[in-house]
Amino acid sequence: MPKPKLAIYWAASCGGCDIAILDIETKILDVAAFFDVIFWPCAMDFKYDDVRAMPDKSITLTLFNGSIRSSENYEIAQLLRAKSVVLCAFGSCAAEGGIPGLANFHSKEAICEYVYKQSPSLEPGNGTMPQPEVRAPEGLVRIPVLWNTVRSLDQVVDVDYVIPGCPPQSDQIAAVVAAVIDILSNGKPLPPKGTVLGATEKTCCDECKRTRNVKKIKGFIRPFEHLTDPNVCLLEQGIVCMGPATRAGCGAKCVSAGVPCRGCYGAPTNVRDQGAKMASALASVIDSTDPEEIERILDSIPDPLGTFYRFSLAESTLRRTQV
Amino acid sequence: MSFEPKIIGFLCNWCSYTGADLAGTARMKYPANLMSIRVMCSGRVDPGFVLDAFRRGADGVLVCGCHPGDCHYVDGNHKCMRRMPLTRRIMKGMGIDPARLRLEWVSASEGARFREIVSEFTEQLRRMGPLELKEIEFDPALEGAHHA
Amino acid sequence: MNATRLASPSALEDFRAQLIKHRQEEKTTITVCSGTGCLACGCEKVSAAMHEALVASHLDTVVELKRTGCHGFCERGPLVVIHPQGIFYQRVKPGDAKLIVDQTIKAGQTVHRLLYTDPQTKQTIMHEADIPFYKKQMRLIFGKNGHMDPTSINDYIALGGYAQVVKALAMKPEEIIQEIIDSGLRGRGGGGYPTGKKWATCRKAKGSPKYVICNADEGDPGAFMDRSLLEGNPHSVIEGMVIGAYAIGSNEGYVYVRNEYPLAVKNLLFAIEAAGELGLLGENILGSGFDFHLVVSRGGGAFVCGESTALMASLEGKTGEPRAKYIHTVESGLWEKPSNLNNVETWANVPVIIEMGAKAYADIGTTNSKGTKVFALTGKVNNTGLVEVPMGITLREILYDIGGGVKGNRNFKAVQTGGPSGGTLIVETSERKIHDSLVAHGDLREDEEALSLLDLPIDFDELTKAGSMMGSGGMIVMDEDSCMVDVAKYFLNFLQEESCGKCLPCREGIRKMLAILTRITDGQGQISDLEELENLSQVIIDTSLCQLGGSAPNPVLSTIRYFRQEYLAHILEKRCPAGLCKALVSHAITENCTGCHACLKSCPTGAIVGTPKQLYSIIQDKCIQCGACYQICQYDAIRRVKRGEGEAIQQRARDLWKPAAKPEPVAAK
Amino acid sequence: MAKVNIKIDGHPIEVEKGSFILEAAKALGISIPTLCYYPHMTPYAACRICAVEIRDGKGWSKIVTACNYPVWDGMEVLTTTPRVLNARRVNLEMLMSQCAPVPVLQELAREFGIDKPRWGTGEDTCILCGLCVRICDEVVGAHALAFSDRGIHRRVATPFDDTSSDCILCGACASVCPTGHITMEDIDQRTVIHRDLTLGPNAAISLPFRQAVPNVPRIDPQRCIHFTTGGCGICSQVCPKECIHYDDVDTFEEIEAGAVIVATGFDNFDPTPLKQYGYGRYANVITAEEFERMNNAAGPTGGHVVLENGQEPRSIAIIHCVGSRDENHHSYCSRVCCMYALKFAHLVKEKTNAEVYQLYIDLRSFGKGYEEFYQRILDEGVNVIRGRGAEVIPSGNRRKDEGPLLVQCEDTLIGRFREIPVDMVILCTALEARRDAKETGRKFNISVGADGWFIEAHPKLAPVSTSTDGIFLAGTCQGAKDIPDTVAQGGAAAAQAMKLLCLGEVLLDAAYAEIDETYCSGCRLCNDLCAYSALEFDEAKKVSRINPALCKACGTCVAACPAGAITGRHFTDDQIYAQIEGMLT
Repeated sequence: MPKPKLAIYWAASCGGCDIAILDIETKILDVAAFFDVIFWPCAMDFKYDDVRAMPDKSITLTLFNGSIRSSENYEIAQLLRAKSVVLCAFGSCAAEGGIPGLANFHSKEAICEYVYKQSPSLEPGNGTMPQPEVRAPEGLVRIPVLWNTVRSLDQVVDVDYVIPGCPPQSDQIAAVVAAVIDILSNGKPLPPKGTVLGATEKTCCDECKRTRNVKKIKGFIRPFEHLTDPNVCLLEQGIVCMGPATRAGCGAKCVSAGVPCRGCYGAPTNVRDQGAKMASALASVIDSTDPEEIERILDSIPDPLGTFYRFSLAESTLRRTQV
Repeated sequence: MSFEPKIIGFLCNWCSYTGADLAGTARMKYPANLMSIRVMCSGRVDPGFVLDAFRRGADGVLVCGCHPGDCHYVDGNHKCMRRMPLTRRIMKGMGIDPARLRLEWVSASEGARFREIVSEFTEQLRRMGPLELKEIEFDPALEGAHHA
Repeated sequence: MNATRLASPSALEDFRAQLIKHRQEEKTTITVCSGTGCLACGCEKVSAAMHEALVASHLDTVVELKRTGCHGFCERGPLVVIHPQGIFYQRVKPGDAKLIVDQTIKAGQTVHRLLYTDPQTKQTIMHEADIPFYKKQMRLIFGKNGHMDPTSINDYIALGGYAQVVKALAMKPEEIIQEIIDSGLRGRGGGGYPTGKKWATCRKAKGSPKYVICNADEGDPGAFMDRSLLEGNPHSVIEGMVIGAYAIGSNEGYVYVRNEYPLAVKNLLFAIEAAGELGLLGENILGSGFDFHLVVSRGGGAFVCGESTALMASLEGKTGEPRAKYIHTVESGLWEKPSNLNNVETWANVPVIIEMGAKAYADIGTTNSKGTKVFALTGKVNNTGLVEVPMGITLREILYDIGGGVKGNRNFKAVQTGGPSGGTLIVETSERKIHDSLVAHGDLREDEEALSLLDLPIDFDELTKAGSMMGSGGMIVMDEDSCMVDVAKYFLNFLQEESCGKCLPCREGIRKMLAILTRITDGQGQISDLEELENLSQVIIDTSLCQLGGSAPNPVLSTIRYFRQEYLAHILEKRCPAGLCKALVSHAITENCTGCHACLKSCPTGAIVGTPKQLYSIIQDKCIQCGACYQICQYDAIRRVKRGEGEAIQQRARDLWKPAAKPEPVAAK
Repeated sequence: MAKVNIKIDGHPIEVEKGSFILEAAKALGISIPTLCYYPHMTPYAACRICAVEIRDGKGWSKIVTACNYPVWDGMEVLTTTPRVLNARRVNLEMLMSQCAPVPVLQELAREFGIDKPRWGTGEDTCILCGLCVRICDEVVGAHALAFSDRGIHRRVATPFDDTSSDCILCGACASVCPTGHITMEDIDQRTVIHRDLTLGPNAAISLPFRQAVPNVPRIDPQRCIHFTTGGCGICSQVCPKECIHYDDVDTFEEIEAGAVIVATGFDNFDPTPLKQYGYGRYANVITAEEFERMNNAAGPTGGHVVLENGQEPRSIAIIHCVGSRDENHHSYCSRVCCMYALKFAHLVKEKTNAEVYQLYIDLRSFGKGYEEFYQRILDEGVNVIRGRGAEVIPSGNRRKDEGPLLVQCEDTLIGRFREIPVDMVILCTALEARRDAKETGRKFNISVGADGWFIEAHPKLAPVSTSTDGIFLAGTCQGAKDIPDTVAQGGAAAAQAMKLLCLGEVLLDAAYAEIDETYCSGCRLCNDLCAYSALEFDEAKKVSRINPALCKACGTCVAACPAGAITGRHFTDDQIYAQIEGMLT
């Protein structure tokens, strides 16, 4: 019997997800033993044409990381969707746009203008802008088209499962891999479509060791502005922690290190818009009934949109800033 | 034909909704642009509702609650009073004019006031024009997708 | 030479050895007594002059100049002793400094003029110890005074100081207390309560902390031994207290000293600080683990604060009023904690006992009174000063051998001991007089023989039996010119002023007794007054709250007992035998007058009239009986006579008077 | 405590070791005179009058003071030996030589048969017993008095003979002084201070008020010496039942109840801001409550109607609607003033010969028998003037036989301005909501109206219910009303409460919020949001919970829950989103 086939792809991604896969340590050997890895551009040399040549549904499992922000990302997403039995959005970028999704606060033009013309690290005079098609002596060179709006994977193709996290925690990956091997080798039924794997139904607070009390907030600060009590909920100390509105699964690592949760595991099951929900919750516990004071306290939230939507902007209700 | 803005109104059960009811039973006329959603308290209004309304095509959102201190639920409206400014900030960040969201206190006896608020808000939105949100739903044609 | 904190007994001994070695160079030392008496005589100037003289002769580095504590012989102050020869100079004036330096220090000769001359043998005496004043004394307590600078703890240590602390700390507390009990030491403050018994009770008393207190509120008129001890040798008191505190189990002590003793306070504070620095006071004394802190508290000068409960009230910051002592202070004293209070002299006796051993100490004195007692010998005696004598010495020895006899050409009449609460003893040489007095008082039958109180052995019990008390050691000697009613009046007046006023018998009773005495000296006395005085006395003794009141009638009772006839003379004859009670005397000029008109000048009221070289006379109506003329007259021409008889005498003088050629003055009075 | 056996004058008695002779003698009925002894104070033993002779039976004897000499086993006490009697007598005579006119000494002198003290008689009255000093020091703890000087100059004085700021004017020294040497000086010349005629007690220990339940005295810590200085404590020493506990503290009782009836009553309107009536400025302008207090036979004036100078008033004006029916204060009618004002008039007529003037806007005698009462006081000759009292001014005593206050008003029936000279003015002050009504409202989640009265669920259909189930209203906390109305409402509220309790179970609204524990991680953001305390935190499971019986379904927590763990039944997110969607497509 042939081995099940595994594809791992990175779209608009930093590569952290691929490294996280390697971080499962010796279990990677189980993966190698069990699967026939047929596509993993980050790790090995594969050609898109090889994939194109495969029959549809010939790849058992595709772990797709990275958001969709270019024509190439979109094309490969479609390709892998067609060739895969199970397509899994792997990591925050694929699941909800992730850090690349923050580009949705700006237009493509503004970004290119800055990156290729205004960035202080550019050599003066070099104002070349990438062009989708360039006629070179060798012929017509085409490069992928950069999109104006960053998309999550599920916005462009049908996704079977989601493994959240930036990156997904290695122990969670190991568990998922073990489960998949178990299902495939023992012929067990797959979980329902759309299931979030490698995470729980609770929020980050569930894994947070800090003691929590009722909350009344008189003002917000950044972590470095104050020596925080290591045993008390950061939110109670005025630090915007996305933990309450973030799915659990990471083991609350950031919070135990004194850094507020940034929300990479995404919205919990029943929450439609992680940022709006966090805003609602946070505003509720502000300790004032005076409109002016409320404004003052809200003013003290550092970069509210960037904070509430750090990972989920591309997947949020409004998707992007209207420009 | 002039532009008729679509307004979603979240009205609290005890004051504003009753106020609207009063305006109705008193045969007061106000623009039909407002589509009311009854909530028990303005404190029930989630910023998500507001954003969703805009996404789905509302040109304005009106949130009405009891006057501060008169809340049927003691201080539910205070929570609303704190959430809406933050919602406006999100709107601003998302490129939507915060003026499209209004928070008003209307008591059960203020039918006339309710009528005035709705008329005035409708007129204001009419002046502002329709809210057109772009690139919410994915459309590969718009993105210039092409195969390498 | 300075030492750091001494962490063990051996460190102290090493330090002492070093000090002694350092001093064995036989360095010439001039000591100037700086006790209270000598200070009053101007010893500071003498000391300064001595320093100048030494500097002028470039001897100031070679010769040590030391200001010491009281030597006791105050009558002859300022005293200067040259060591190591031990040459004793008395009544030294600042002008004598150069002479002493030139003759004695440089040339090694004595200045005869400054040596003491025995009034009896008329011989000059060179050494202190050979002077009769010191010969009969036993200076256990005061011995070190003359050899040390009170502000130098090194001096004290070199003289063996604090060795007894070492010895005591090596003993068990119970052993120390047994030693004190065996020594027979009794409280020197006046009551004479056995010190060892007191310590034992305090040690056993429940409650903590315990306090030891030194009573230095010396208030008796004429008494200054505690003062001299604190000024001259404060370390001996501290040493005693450390030993006592250790024996009793106390870590905190107080010295309650009257603020009128600034030098005592200063030297004491200095000594406490010095002892503290050396680790002889404070935490972990000499590494023994025993802590003792000593605090000086200054009293405002109320006589009653010498009473233990009043003293403790004052220490607590309350009004200095006594309370009933039905519950003893050793059980509930300062802040209602067990408190052991002893007076300065008692504490100073403690190291002496530890040093000598109880048995050797108990060999001194009488059956029930052991050791020595310091008396402040004052009044009409030739050698006044502080004398330390063994218990059991007779009054005669004190008055004649040590005191050098009565001053001037008079006779002894009485000795008052024990301060205001004590009594006045008759010491008239005429035994007949004593006999008559005691018979009149009913103490003696006509056919019994009277003992002269001059041979009374001085100890606690004998003095009490004789109607006086040891008290804190005041001893005032009186001659024939003292009126005993007046003496009683004087003490009652003192007590009236010093009574705290809390309890009725003391406050009102003394006032009533004083009124009666005043009536008697004013010539208004009735024979029933004596009975009334005695009745009042009994009530005051019975019902007074503290011993100030309880002993207040003593001056009256003792004088009535020994000098009843003198009272009777005042009451019945309206006559004051001593001629002191102004209401009962007249002054008159007799035919002895030479017309020198010295009396005329002395008379404050212009009552004396006459022309020079003629007989003067006193206008009786104008005379206020001040006695100024009587004191100034060199020709025994002025008489004190019974009131109203003056004019008759002057009349007779006018008849008998003859101008004298060149009369010889009689001896000065 | 160990016991010892002693004999006093031959009578054996067993007493506690360490007790004093005087106590033992008292137990035997043997009288020993004392001057400076006082129970509950440390014996001072200054007067020595209590001298007795003690013997040990072996020939030893001593005179001691009975007040402070502790007994010991085998002690024989003799109180009448010649030595004792002489000591007492002499001491007494000595004392009399200073202060003879003192009754206690005169009496003792009679006992001792002293006609003429041998040292004469002094005129002082202070016997220096020190009781005043000690009571101030030991009992009161104010330390304002002390002995000054010593010996025969000793006397009792304040520090530096100055007025002492430590003196708390308790009068303990004067009360304990056996000779009357210390007197209290009355520095306030007024006989009756109307402002003090409040309901509160004036003594440190008193009943809260007549008919108080439970009817037991209590200590007012503001006035009690023990609480102000730490001293005294005499009450605890004299109470035979040991009922006095100074360390008792207020405790909070938690009572589980199925229903609550709020009957917190009203406050009286403070007429001080109505400057025109001069309350607080003119001595005899008083409030109705103060007048009522004066009327009380058990009150401070024994039921007599008097002016501040203690005299009976010749004329009284009663001004209605003070603070009521006044746009500047309370626009409502206080409903009870008219009738009590008429009652006052009746009482004044009954007790005094004063002329009474009623100044009213409208006389509302609407109850059963009320109109008849109005007719009756008209017959009694009360002057009833229709017109609001405009101003009260001093008349400047223009006529001796007239009162010193002029009440100005417009008599609207005769259409003339009038000035009525009176001695006393009674202000019928408004009933107003209690100052803490808002807080109480919050506590019970009941609505408070603009006037501060609690709002009933429905003015006609549910007059005793509130917006919160199980909370009912009774009495003036709901609005000004008279006694019959209050009793009726109280009955209704009680019935409503009973109805609830008899039912045994509570019907809940279907709309409420609930937390799905699958999703709740116990962040506790919601915990403080609920105005009804329906949200609680389960410490063990680390999840929050909603008590559906308390939840009122406002949905605030639903909107706030960042985990989406709370569902607002009937107003779920899905339902609302669907509505939005439905409306916009």
